[in-house]
Amino acid sequence: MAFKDYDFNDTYFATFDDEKALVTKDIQVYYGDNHAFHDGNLSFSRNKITALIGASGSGKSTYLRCLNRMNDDVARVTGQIMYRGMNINSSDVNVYEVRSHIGMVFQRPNPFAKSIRENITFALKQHGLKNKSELDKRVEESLRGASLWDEVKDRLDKSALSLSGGQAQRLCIARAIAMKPDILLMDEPASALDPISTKNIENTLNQLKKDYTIIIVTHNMQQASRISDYTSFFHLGHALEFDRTERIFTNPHVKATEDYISGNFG
Amino acid sequence: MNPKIANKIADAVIYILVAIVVIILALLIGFILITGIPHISWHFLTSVSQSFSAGGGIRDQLFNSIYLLILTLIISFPIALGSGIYLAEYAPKNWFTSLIQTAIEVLSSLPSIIVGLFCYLLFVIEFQLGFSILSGAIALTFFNLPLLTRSIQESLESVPDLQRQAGASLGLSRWKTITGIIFPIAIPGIITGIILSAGRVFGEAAALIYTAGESAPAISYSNFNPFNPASFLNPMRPAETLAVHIWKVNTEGVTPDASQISSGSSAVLIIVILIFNLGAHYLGKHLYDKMTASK
Amino acid sequence: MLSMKKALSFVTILGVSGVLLAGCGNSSKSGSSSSSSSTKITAVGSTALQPLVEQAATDYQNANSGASITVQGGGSGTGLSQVQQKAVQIGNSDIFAEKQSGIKASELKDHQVAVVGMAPVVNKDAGVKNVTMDQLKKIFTGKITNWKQVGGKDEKISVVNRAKGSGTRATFEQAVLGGATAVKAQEQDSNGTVQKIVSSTPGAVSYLAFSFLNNKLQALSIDNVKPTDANVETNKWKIWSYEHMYTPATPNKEAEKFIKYIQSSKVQNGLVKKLGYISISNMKVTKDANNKVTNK
Amino acid sequence: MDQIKAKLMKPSKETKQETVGKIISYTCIVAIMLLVLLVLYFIISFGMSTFTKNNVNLWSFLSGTNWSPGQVDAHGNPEVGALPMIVTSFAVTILSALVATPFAIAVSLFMTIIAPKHGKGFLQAIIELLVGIPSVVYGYIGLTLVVPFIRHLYGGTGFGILSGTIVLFVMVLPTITSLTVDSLKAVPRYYLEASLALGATRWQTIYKVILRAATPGILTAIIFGMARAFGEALAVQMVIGNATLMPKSLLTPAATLTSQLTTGIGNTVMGSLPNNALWSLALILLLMSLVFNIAVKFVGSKGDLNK
Repeated sequence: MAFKDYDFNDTYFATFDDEKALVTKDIQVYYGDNHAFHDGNLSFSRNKITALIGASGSGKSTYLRCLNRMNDDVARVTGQIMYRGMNINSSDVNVYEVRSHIGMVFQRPNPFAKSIRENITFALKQHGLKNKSELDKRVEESLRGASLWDEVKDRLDKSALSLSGGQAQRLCIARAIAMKPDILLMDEPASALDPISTKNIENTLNQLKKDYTIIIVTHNMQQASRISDYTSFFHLGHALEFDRTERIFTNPHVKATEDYISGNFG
Repeated sequence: MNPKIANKIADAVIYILVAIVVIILALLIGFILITGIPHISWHFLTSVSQSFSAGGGIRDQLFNSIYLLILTLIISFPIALGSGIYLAEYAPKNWFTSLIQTAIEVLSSLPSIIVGLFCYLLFVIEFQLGFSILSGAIALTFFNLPLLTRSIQESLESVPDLQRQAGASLGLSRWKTITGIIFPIAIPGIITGIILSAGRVFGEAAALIYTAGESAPAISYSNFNPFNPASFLNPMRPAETLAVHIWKVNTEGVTPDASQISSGSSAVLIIVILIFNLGAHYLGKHLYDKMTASK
Repeated sequence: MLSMKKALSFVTILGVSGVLLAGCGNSSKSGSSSSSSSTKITAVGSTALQPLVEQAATDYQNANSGASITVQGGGSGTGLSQVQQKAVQIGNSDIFAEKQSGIKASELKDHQVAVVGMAPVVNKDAGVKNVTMDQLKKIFTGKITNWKQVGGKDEKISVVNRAKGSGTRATFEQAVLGGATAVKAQEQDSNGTVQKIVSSTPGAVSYLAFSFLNNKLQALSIDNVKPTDANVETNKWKIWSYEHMYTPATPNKEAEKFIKYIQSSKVQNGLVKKLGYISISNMKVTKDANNKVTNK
Repeated sequence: MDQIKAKLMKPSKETKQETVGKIISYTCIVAIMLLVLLVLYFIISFGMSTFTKNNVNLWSFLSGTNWSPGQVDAHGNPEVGALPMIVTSFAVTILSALVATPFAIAVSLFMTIIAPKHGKGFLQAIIELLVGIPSVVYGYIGLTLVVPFIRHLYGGTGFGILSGTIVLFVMVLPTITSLTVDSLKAVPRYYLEASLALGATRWQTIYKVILRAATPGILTAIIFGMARAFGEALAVQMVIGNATLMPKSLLTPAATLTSQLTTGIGNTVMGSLPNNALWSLALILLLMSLVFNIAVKFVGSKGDLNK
């Protein structure tokens, strides 16, 4: 697919004065000499769902993975990620602590090869939660939160690998929210799933919104429009536009966004 | 060529090759068992060996083989595990890492006698460990490390990265992710590595002649004090293993029944290895099921 | 996961000690074993002599509680070099120290503990039972290459030598070849292997210690002298050698006591014979390192 | 709020765990490297003394064909020509690896792709069994079965490179097979499925996708197999004839570096020329296996799809 040459300076970032959970300033990502992502300046509002959309290779996943420093080992990331008034993109900051506040769900379901229960308790135990009844409570809470409880409550000690794709992905969500994070990052969580599972996941996300700030990468525009409050459009390693979702999908400011939304790309 | 025909031919070739291998292996093992089993008796398994008269058994050699294996694994497995983890998880992909790997692989091509002599000079003489099971275990560690490290590394590497990312995203340390999540999945592969290296321990003779020695002094099986020289648990006593015994009776054995002892011992060795392998697979499966909740 | 933790801490300890060990190894090259407890004796060397010494050691330890004797193989060369370096108390050898390159015989004390006779052996197929000394020499120097040249079947001779530097080969070549070089051929280093190869390979010829002769192969008489203990004792049969136990010039007391035990008539008339050796005390002649034979 | 901030700035249990873990794994690899370096140092220092202390010419050592350490030739130089052993070692190692590899790949494919249900348990059990059989036993079986077989087939004594190759083939088969199985297993399952779904036949999939993806692993398997062949002594020594002659064909007795080494080492005195010459053989062995290793890796890096 040949892209039109868009002007990367033709950008539009709407500002809203609600409370921010996470603010990034001037994020750059380099793989070796390759400057893979440019000038990430976005703010994410608390208890809202923000969708990051764009074509494959637009850098939205790369950007997302910076937010809980999953790129630490593979790339060089500069710029600031402000969380609770601190720049967490710094080697002084305890990366494990960051990740327990900013959880992540991946594109392909990746439950641990352990029982359903242990999938949830493994990290909790590691973070110091030993009390059995408290652990059981967390298991139930988080599975309910991920709308999975009713389906698995009778087989908590069975292997998580026996779950279907959609169930496994919801288990991964439950695993992430069991840590009681502030923010949930989701990297195309439904792209590997069938429509019914996708629907389930979307319902789950709507439920979760009241407790979490969610940032979700998706290439599915309908999905973005269905579930998100804000949307940002990414193109070729640049974030070009940020606005309310309905605005992006009805009347975007930037030409590239408009072309992408209307399917006129290339 | 028509791909369908090529497919048929390829299948046929593979089946033929597999059949040849199976025939060879069956012949080999059948030969050892058929010539050996008639000489195995309760007496053979439970009496001490004789140096010049007939009717000697292999009690001590059999125990020594197993004890040596355990000691060797205790020494070599942790080192191999640590190194395997380093190579699979921490090592940067650069020339230095491949240098390390090449060095380890070259180590495995050294003739066992060289390693035996090296360990003799360094451990038996220099560090005064004497001819002992411990010296033998150290020598065998040299053989075990390359293969064991390699198979641990491969088993860890074959676990999908998604698992590592999941661990990291939950704020787990990489070490915890490796030991708690990746390692259990890799258990079956690691067990295979252990079995292969255990085979090497069971079968090795040349390196042990200079380290664990080729004599089996009388030991007592009721003495559980590992520091008592007569105790069967003492790692500092010289110990002839079954493979060394087979080597000895075949080369300089003067007992009239040398060839019977040799075939009997070979058959016993095969059976012991078989039991060990099955046991290891079973234990590995059990451990894997327990740690991964799969049934 | 407790066991995992234990295992891992064990790794650390081992790793660290490994590093330390390696460190010492490089620095203390000279610290040879000066401290050997008074009763602990190690004898290494000749694999042929090992069964005798090992069995004698077992009997000796049963009779003398407190004595601790370890007997190991490794080859005559190893035995001599280790006793010369004083790494062990006794070096067992099939060969005179004078004949082993790299050994200063004057620093060692020779204790002869047994005599071993050797006989040429052929595969039964060859159809030969007796040869002359000259024919035997020509066979092993490659001048005679077919058994029919010595009255046997029309079959190619395939020579199996013993390992270079081994006592058996030195003895045989001294007695038979008299300085000529043996033909380049197979080399095997143990009696057992040679026994099996000669009995299974048509046309094969080699030589074995008397105790390894059996009915699957044909031992040759030389000039109609049969390879028997009695003929060795009178030196009518020329191919024989001593089994030596070398100690440093000033031997360890316990080691000396043990060697005395082996030389005692109890062992000489008992174990030595049972193991197929010839007793030292029965010999009517003596032989020195240069193969000079004198009557007793 | 401030509590969380403080936590973010402080090292946690995980940080400590990670440090400990790194220390453990680094220590292990350093320990292995020290062991390797120690052995290498040992062999190199002993092996070089033939040339430094005994003043043997390196070239005549490598190209000479007469091996009688302890004796001197007409010019007073020791007769230590290692070429026959070098050639033989090369020959048996390469031949046995060449013969074993197709069998090993066939068996591995059978175990992982073609008949994983029936093939796996049984074949794996046998293969794991084979590793534990002592060399001596292989040697005697070779002597009782292989050598007479070759003798009946081709005449001569039956001892030679061919018999050595056959015995080594069986001995390296388990090593190559089990490591190949590992690397085939590491090829993601969806490669296979994707290729089959595109309408490729099973063989096309195996040949073009699976084997290609597993190439580096298979090459490592071959390296380990050749290493085993190189280092093997007792078994080869009994069937190859162990004569330090230049091999004229696959059927004449010959000797490998390792078999000479093992035969001679117990009968020579440390520090003397015959002993040093044996250590030089070990050094050559080491260098040759290094060369093999690098060569195979080089070939492998060309066929590697991941690059």
